[in-house]
Amino acid sequence: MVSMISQWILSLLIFFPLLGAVLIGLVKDNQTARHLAVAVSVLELIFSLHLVAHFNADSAAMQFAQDLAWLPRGTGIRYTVGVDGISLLLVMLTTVLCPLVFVSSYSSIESNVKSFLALFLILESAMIGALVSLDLVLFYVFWEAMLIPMYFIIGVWGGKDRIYATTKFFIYTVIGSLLMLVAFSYLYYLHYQQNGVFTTSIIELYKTAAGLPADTQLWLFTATAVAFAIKVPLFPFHTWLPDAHVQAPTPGSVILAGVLLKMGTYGLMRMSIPMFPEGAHRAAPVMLALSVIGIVYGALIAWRQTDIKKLVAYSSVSHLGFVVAGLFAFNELGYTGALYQMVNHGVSTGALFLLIGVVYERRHTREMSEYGGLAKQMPWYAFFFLVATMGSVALPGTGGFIGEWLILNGVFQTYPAMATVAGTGVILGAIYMLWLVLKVIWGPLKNEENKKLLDCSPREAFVLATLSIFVFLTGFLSAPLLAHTEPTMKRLQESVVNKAAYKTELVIHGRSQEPLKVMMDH
Amino acid sequence: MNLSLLSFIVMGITAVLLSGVMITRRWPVSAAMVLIAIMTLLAGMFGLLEAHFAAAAQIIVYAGAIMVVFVFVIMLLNLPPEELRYGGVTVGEMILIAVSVFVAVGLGTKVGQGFLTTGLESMGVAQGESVAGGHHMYFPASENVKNVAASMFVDYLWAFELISFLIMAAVIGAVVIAKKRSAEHADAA
Amino acid sequence: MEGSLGAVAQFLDTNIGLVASIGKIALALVIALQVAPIMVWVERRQAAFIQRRIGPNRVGLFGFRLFGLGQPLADTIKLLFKEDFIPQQANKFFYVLAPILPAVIGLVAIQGIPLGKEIIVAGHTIDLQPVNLNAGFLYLFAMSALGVYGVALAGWSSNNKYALLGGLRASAQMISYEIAMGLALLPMVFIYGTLDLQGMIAAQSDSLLFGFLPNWGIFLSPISFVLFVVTMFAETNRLPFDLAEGEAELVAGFLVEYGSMRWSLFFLGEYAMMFTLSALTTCVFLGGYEIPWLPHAQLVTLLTPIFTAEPATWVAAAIGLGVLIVKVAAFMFLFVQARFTLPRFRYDQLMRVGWVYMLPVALLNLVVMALIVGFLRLT
Amino acid sequence: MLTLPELGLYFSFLLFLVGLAGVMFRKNILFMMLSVEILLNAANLAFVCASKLTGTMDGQVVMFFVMAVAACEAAIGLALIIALYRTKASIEADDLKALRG
Amino acid sequence: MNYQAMLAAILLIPLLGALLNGFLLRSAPRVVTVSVATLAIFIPFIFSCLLFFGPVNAGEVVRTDLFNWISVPFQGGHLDIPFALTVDRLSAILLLIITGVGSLIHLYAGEYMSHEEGVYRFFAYLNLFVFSMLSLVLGANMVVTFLGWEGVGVCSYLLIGYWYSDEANARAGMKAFIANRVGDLGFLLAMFMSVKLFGTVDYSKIAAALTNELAANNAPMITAIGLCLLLGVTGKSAQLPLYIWLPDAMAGPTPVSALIHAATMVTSGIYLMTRMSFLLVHSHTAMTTIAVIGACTALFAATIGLVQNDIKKVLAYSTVSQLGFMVLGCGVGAFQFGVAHLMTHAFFKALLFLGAGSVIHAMHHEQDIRKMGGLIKKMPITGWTFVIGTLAIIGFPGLSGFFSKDEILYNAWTGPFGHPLLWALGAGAAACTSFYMVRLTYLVFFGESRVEHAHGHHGHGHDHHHHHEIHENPLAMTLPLMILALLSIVGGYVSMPHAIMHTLGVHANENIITEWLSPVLASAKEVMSAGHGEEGHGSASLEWGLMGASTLVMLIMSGFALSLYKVGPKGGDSIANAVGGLYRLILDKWRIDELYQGVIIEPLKKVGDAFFKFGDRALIEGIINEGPRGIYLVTSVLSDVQSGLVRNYLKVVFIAMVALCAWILI
Repeated sequence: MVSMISQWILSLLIFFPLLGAVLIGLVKDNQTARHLAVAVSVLELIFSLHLVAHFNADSAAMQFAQDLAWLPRGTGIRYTVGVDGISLLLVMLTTVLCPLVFVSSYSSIESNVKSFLALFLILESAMIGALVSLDLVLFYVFWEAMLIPMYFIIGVWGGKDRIYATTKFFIYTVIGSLLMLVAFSYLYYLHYQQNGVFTTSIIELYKTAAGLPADTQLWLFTATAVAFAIKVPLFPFHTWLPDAHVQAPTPGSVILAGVLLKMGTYGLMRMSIPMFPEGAHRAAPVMLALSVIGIVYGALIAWRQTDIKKLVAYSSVSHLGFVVAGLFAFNELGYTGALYQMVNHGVSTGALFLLIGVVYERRHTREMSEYGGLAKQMPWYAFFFLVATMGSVALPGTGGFIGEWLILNGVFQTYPAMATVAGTGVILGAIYMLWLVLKVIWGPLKNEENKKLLDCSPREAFVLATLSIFVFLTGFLSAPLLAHTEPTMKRLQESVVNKAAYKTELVIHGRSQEPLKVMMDH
Repeated sequence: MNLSLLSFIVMGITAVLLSGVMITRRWPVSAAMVLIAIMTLLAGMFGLLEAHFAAAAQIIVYAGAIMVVFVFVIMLLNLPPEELRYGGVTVGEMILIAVSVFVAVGLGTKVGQGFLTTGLESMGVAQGESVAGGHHMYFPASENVKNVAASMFVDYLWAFELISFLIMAAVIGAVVIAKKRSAEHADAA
Repeated sequence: MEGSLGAVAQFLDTNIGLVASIGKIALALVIALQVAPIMVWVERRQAAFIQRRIGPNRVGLFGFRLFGLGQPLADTIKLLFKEDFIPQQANKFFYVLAPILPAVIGLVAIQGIPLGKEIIVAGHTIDLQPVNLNAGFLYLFAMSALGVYGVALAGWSSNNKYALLGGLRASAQMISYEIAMGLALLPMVFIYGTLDLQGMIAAQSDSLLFGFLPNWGIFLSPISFVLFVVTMFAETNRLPFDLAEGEAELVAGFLVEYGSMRWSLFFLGEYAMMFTLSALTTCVFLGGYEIPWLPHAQLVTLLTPIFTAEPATWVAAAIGLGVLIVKVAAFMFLFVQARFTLPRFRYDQLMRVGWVYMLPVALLNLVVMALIVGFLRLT
Repeated sequence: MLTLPELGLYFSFLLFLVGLAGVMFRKNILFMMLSVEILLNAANLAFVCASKLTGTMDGQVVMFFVMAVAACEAAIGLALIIALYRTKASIEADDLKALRG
Repeated sequence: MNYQAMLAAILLIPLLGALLNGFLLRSAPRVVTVSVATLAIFIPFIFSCLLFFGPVNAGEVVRTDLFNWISVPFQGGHLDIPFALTVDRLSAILLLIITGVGSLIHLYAGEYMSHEEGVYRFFAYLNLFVFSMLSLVLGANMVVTFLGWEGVGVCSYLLIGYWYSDEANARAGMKAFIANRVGDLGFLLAMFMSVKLFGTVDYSKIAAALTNELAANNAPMITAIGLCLLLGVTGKSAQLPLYIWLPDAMAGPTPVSALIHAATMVTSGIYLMTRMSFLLVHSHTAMTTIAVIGACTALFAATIGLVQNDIKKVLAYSTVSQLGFMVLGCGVGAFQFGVAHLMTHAFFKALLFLGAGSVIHAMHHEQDIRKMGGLIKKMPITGWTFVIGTLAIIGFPGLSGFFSKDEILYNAWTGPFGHPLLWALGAGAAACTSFYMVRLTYLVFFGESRVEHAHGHHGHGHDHHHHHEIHENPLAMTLPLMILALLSIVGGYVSMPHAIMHTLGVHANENIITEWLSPVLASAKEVMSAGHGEEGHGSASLEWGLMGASTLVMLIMSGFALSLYKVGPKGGDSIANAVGGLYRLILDKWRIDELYQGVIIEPLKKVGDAFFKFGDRALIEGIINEGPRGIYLVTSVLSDVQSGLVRNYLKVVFIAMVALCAWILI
């Protein structure tokens, strides 16, 4: 039974939210639809716990795998999914954030509620799909599928300039993903040329790609890395992010910062680096330089913002710079830190966006000067704000610290100067985050309108408290969490250091027959 | 020349002729009826080609459902017969038609000489024919429905599912488009 | 004489298939053609019984009253001699074509019904299904799908607003219910695993629940049965779904401009279709020509000692045909009973029943049955 | 030797030509749609013939898909026709050029 | 209860107290809040005593691994960082100071904060601070220490900004946090380097791995580690150039100033340097830099202290200055005396701050010394304990400050890294200290009373309060003062100079503190003695001489201050007028804040603006937005080809089809 579940769990995780989206279409009442969405996402979370419970932490293989026929056989395009140490944490992050977002959307979304919820569930489905797919085409499909709901979420429920923001977001991402598609297609062709068969299996293509000449690898690496860098977003490609964040509705911002941005770094970790180790080595100084520039650049800009959401958006640029830097340190510290920082950033920045949403719902402004002294009127709000801030500035005891510590440590081992410059990001991070806290939370309660503000409702408090607990939980329980990723990180390091193919294999639980065929045979 | 070939040719020629008739009808209902006849003929041709499922589907879906909708709409709108405007055809179009007739006849003679079969065999397309020479198929005709199902639900499962989405979209779209917008009417009035 | 007889025998021997086909088709046609007159009489008599009156019971043959069985004959003669006219504004071609379509389709459709298992004549086994396609089931569907055109064309070509409304109603109604009908029957297809009606009947000759019940479709999927019977009423435009005719609202709907034999052709088609669909129900849900608990093969072995091998199959076939007709007759009875006991639906109710209740129930039934069958197959 | 599928392909060519002519020369949207149905039927015929030729089932499956697409086309197209007729009282293609670039 | 569990309990009870106060006891009566908070420190104090006189006294090192914190594969092996606590003789001292002084201050604060609303917040922060401070000193590796290191920073941030309604307070907290962060970066880099060099961050493992050979081969790296640690120390212990936050930190409630900004947190730099002494001593450059920074800070801060008029500001600069002494002590290799001064400073500075707090409390938040005077009559206990504190800090012979400071000054001359110049700087600082402390004490407690009876109250968080007569505070406030005064008197005997010891006939090789810390400093001593042949180059006569010199300087400066200010606060005006420019410069704290503002902050802001306006908006966005315009030009041409007539398109299809078939024909 367990092996049966293990075999189907990933497909269940991918398609269950879709089912939820359909169900929401059938519901008449908005409130019922909201309850339903929460229920679906909570169930999804419960399902995903199966992954944690049965994940073999000693293996770097792709577990819970499923490998079914999809497109006609000759194309080699299959429905292959699996989870390893890298994707496990991110899948969990997604399934944890989504229920919280749904709970928070009770008050932040008031028009077209059902469409919103349905789109969001589709988004969840696509995100999980992208995280677990082990077939380039499948990955690409989910990758693009993430774009569509987000496009609508920003475009329909966004702020004043939502159309501009969402179009920008869409075009940026699409340009990147087209580059990626070209690279993948070329790789697909190269594999055919070398082996005489077509395949899009990522596991197979690892072997092919690692054997390519260095120049080819560099080109392919660049094409994929640009796609992922846009999503991250890395320094020169980041300008869509502030607009998208500012215009997006609160739940959209949360999931954008919490999960969608991680897709870029995940892509680098899953595709670009292990596929083209030689290319990655060549490009590493540039990538590192860009990410370090991004760290400082994003932080300095963030400091000078007057719009709260913009500030947090630029802080994301800075934080994600750390993650990318960690990836290109080329040691386990860096990888682990990057992965961990993805999770932490998702939690703490998600919390920050939720917090902004709380006051935005009450005051309908995001200007820092409109606020100030909220601690007096909203003590719990101030508390959560501080916790999120501390998580964001990587205070020891929060998960962010472990992430940044590992990243900087990793980078320092290979590029001490870069790490030192990146380290100033830690200082600047404190500056802009505390500046934000100073302007919003502390100070006198001057604005008359703020004197009527209510503290967090129990619902908001629940969401924020959950995230706050996660902020600290990740800060202390990192060892058991990271233990799941360890074998994967070791493999990654082996492949990158030796510039050899990344080796992994599918672990299919239970029987591997295709039930449809069985039925047809009878 | 055996019976099935003869009936196939007759059906085919009738269908082509009827289609010619169809596009020159003035009354939409006449055209629709002729089209139904064409479809029935095609169904018969499918049957002769041993594609029984296709034949049945042709009648059930095309003649029995799609065309009913056409007829329904035609009757609903109760359109007057259309004035045919032969004068609207330009010289260039006339030449085009002439050339196409010429080409069609030419191709017909070639086909009559079995050109297509040899050509296709040389391209390696017509495997079923070339393997055993006669009317051999990999799949026995008596199991036609089962074979189609096996192909459709295994190789083309996703396409099949996607088609279902397409149909759902079409249904919704049709309802939304054709629905009377009562609010707008109220505003206008 | 001997030679010519031999030649006939020779011809029969070589072309047994052709001859048998002609024979079977003729048999089916005879049955179908008899349905309409008999049903007209049955309908009137049964209505009379329901309404506590006597009904036509006088017209007989050669002085025998025969419960008025002569009445249909008399009616036919009357109809044949009525004036045949075509309305001025009507589209002549389609006006003439319209009544022919349902009659032809009804007569053609009936050819898909297996009238019996098989008989053995001079060593040749003859299947008693007049037109034996391996997708026979689909064939019946196809024919029933075409049935709508007769009504629709009649309504349109009459150039009469009542007729047009009737035609429109009929076409919309039939499309709507055809979907539910198909979905209602699909579970049976995968329960039996075949589209062949003979195969389905053969599959029903087993018994269910340790021989307590015959292995009939009605027991395997009762919801399908109920759905199918309801859609059957709608497909044949019978009360309570005869909105296309609706005397009270549409003064007989598409039939308003028709008279004499053209009018009766519609009834010929309608009754033939009723018969066909009833027979289809019988074949799919009630074991067709099979006697409950007594499979055909067993019947033949029972009869063989009495009649010797080949004639035994003939007798068995005859019995089977009788059984089939008895089962069908029960349905025909149901049709008539419903006509005189149930009120007519309103049109919107009709549509709502079709789309909002029948269709989802049929879909749900389909999914549930598919899961059950799939599960049973897998294990 | 003349075989069915081969002839069928030829017929499908002819049907397609006629159908195209219908779409090209008729101005009435309804007729254009009916002609499109001919086009689709021609394609179906070609698919079934190809299926027969190659001895695989793919052609028949695709034919089924074409049929589904035809159903969608008919549904949407007819809905549009009704909507147009309601607003413009005409279904002549030449009267409908509000969207021409 | 075994010692491991005790160790864990010491750390966790304050955390528990913080959580209790922060979440559960929000609306509890003040008494409950205060008792919980005080007990949460006092119980660990008892445990600390048990540990101190138990295993630590016996020379054992107690260690407990709570859980595995960070565990990452690294260079084929594993980088395991457990959440490990350890207590040895060094941390035991700090443990006692933190919990002991902490308990007293909690007790005091309970009374001091009696007019505040929602005081649970204050005590939650305070307990959290103690938790952080404990993890700082108990951490067995640099990461756990760093947890405390940053944790105290955050708590200090929260406590400085406790009265957040005044934005200035919040800004002061922010300033403290950021200045600390700069230092933390140093600490971080030091950690990374030790990972690179030793593959571990565990103190004991580093110590084991650091051989002379390794140090010699990686001299630049060792120096870099030392300097990075120094950066950390300058941040946390308020040394030049990062000291600027400490004076501003006086915005917090006075008990906070006493606990955090005098007794504990700011001294964590000294703790860290002592902890890492075995490494620092390998780098001459690093040690010298430390010493110079310390000496300069001591003098520099003391000069500012000379002219300040805010009672807490004076004490703040005094703290910076004293911290400079400690750093100087560490820098010259006399780590044990740095620690000794840390301890005595904790006593007397906490005493002074609490005394100041007592005054402020009684004066209803008046902090200007020019508006005080003659308070000793009204507040005798506060007054006399304050005087004891003053005497201790200025190094009045026999009191604690005298011994600890003297040992540092002596070692600044004679220590392994010492130099007479360093002594001179230190002595100058000590002279200034005597002056401003005596000035402060005299102006506050003696002379004419200058209390304005009609002064407006600018109390924090007080909506209104009545002005009543100034009187002595209750026992809860004075008891800590008395205890601390006692400790200020006797605390210095742990570091009694050799010369005095000999004179007194104490027969011991070393004074108590040296003896006590010898296990901790053994390896450092070894390296230093190896580097310099023999330990120190001083003698008893030099020691006596230096002692005498500093006592003399102290007496002269005290007398000078008394003579100047016996007429009141205007007494210094004549000198101030004589050196007008310099006076104003010092009064403005050498305008260092303005310098930073102008040289670092503003340019950075401008860079940020430029990045945003030019980099993001103009450059990147420009390219992004103009690009499509070009594409649009091309496409608009192409789109004209599309006529929009279906039949035209179909004609193309038709022609193509016919042409295809014709091609097949041919």
